[in-house]
Amino acid sequence: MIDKIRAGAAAALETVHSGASVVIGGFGRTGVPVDLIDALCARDVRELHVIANNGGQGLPGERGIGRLLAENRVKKFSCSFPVNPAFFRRYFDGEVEIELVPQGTLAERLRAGGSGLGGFYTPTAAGTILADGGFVMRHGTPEKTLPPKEQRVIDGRTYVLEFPLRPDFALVKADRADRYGNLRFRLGARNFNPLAAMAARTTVVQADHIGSLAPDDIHLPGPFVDHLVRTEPEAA
Amino acid sequence: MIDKIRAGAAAALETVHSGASVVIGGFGRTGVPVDLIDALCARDVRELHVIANNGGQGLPGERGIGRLLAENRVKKFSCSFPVNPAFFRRYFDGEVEIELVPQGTLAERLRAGGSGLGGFYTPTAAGTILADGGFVMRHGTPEKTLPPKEQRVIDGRTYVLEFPLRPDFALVKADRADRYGNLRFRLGARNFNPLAAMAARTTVVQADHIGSLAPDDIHLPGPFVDHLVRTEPEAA
Amino acid sequence: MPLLRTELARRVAGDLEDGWCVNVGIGAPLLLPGQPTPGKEILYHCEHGLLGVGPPPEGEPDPDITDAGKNPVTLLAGAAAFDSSVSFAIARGGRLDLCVLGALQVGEHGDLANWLVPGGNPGVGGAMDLAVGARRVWVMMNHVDKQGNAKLRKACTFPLTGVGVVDRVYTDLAVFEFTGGALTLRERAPGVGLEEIAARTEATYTVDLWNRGAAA
Amino acid sequence: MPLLRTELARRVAGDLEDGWCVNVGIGAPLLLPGQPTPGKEILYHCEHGLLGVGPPPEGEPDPDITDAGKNPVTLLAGAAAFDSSVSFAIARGGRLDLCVLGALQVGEHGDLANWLVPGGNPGVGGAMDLAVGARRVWVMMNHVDKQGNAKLRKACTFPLTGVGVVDRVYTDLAVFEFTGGALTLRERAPGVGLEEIAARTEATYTVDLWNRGAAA
Repeated sequence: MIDKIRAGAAAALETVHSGASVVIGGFGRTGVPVDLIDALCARDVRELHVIANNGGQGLPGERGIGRLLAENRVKKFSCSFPVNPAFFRRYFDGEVEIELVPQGTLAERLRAGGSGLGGFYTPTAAGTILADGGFVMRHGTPEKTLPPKEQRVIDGRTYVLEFPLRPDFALVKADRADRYGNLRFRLGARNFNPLAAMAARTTVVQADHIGSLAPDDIHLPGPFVDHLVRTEPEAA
Repeated sequence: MIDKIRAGAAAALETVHSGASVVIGGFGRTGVPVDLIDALCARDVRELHVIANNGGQGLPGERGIGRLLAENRVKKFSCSFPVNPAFFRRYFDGEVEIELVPQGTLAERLRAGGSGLGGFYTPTAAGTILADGGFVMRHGTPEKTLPPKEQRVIDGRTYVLEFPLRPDFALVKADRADRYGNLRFRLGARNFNPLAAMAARTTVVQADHIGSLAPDDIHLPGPFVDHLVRTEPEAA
Repeated sequence: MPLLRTELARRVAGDLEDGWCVNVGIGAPLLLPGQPTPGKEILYHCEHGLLGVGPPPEGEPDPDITDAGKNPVTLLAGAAAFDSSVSFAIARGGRLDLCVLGALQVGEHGDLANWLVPGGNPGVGGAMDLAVGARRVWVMMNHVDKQGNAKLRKACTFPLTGVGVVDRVYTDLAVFEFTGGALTLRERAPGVGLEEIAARTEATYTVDLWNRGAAA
Repeated sequence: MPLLRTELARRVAGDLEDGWCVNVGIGAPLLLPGQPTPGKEILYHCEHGLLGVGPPPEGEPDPDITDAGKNPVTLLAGAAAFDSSVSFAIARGGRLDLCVLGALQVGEHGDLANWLVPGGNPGVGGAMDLAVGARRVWVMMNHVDKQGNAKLRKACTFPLTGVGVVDRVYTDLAVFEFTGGALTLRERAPGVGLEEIAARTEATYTVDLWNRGAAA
């Protein structure tokens, strides 16, 4: 029998190790798997390569990706919009690395990883320091800058070669799931979540509801999901 | 006001011209926009480059892609499984061209075209005559064979470079649509339909039902759709 | 008088065409879905995966319905939700009639710089994808920066978002259009003189004002 | 006695593991979803975009529920529908535990030829994607072709589907396994002698039969 439902987030995340790459769904505060992140922060996991669109706000007591950054668990952050004052301080101090990726390229690199593709050509970023090189990924001595990316003219237009992302783990938030791991998301909370699930070698999902789903109501089929936990009810 | 609903298939297809490239959804007989194909066959349109997974069965009175092939309207067929006896005869006689594309590569080339990408690397077909060249696309004198495709080793694995498909028109079958062109498909009838809609410059859809759709029930958003007609009721 | 932020949003909204699918970037463009567009149905697209976004909610906000700036908004008739890869397929695939972005600088050949002040905090979001993908790119910005420097420049000195991508620039002082890669002044804000615009613009441009009676 | 087609399907089904996601190609593998697998839940995947496919329907068929061979099937608990690009993302992305394909020829280092007899009608379908993407590829075929020629060969003479992709071969006479690129005979059909297998096999192989008492 197929049953991907685990007893709790701690059990579902027990193989996540320091140094792992972890992609996390969400856009701003929408669709972020905060329970899974809390469970991850309960373990001694550090030096993560986190892949996520946003970096949280850097507020005291913040949940989500901002908590991972605040607790200094991230050595490299691949993202489009890292905006988090505390993390930026560590970036300018040369303690952490930022791989800045245009948002559509980030989405497509995750999808390519999940689809077994070797890379793709996108027109995005051509003629900018995110393609021609020069963006400072890590400050300090020596400074690390983004190397120029391979470019190619196809049908008269310049495209940039981008490679897939294939992280060790994905943390994903769904609205509804069944025991097969089939997922359905809710409105703007879908965003990067299905792509994160596709890309990772091991995908852990928190779902607000667990039940059955009609075949055409499923946004992401179960083979992309490994472990599933029910979202913790909000504390009163 | 946005209203993509047209009075009938003839009106929706009036700009399709001889020599056009047309991608058609469906897998076997499932999800094929037969009403749109009938309406296309009512016009004097020839020398088409048709892109579709299957070629129909070649039976008398057959609807669907088989009808386009039977009426000799296709000069080039890009497909994964052309199986149609009448069309094969014309292929071996050197009258028509077959671009044989692995099914997953066909799906991905359509998606890449619809996504504004310049190309992608896939492991599919590496080491075969569909990548190394040699497949006979057109018999006769001179014979036309598929040229070798560009290949590249990425992380130790060989990938084949494939380019996007961006046909002039798409014919698509949906289960339900709203006036904005938002679409929902039914079970196995989804197959290539959303990808065809994404890829084409002008997308024409036949839908069994026209009504409203909740945002999370939509399988393909309206910006990929140009014209929409209601499916003809089956003749008694 | 320079236009206020909401006056500028109303001005831009006036030029939208019925049926357009329009992405709005963070900053001032996020005011657009709140502007009335009588007789015109506009589909606003949010880069993370929503289409058909409307004004901020009057009641309790839904945390799953936000705009690109993470502010609560509403969904209108025809709204659709999808993942971020489909959202950027819409953008890169040429299915956006228009994208309206804020800018730090615009070069006189249509280059756009809107994501990084050198030495400042980096954050690019979806701007680079939108700039290359949308059929039209309009910039909505203050004519000068907080230090009074011209933002319409001969060349951008800040890192670029896209090369030659801008079609129009709406500022608090004027409307400019790029035609064939050259910049043309098309409109002055009420009470703003040609001299004031010239004094606050570094880019070279010609003056060929729209006839207000004709279609803009 | 060589196995009948349904006996071969039952034999293959016996080796499936609980929870596997299994793609079945056209031809004999399409019999698999109709085989009972007591105590095991198998999710059958159809390349055009269905998962959770079951046996043919007893009543009226649904034209939107078909297998890769376009035959009517049913949907079981946990079934999901998706487009063909997602379907092949599952395949290429390594999320299929197994793919079972028919074959024209299999080479002694695991090459597969299953889509074109030279001079015949071409049609590749999803075989090339499945062959490179699935975690395991099992072939299910008659041991010899209609002319009596060995299909397990030193090298394929027909155009390849994939290079070194096959993990096991189930025929009406025997089961073979590739380990480290070399072919091993693992099982004989009931009443089939080693000599008969040897006479009908061109490929070089070693004999190291599974112990029937142990796990296969």
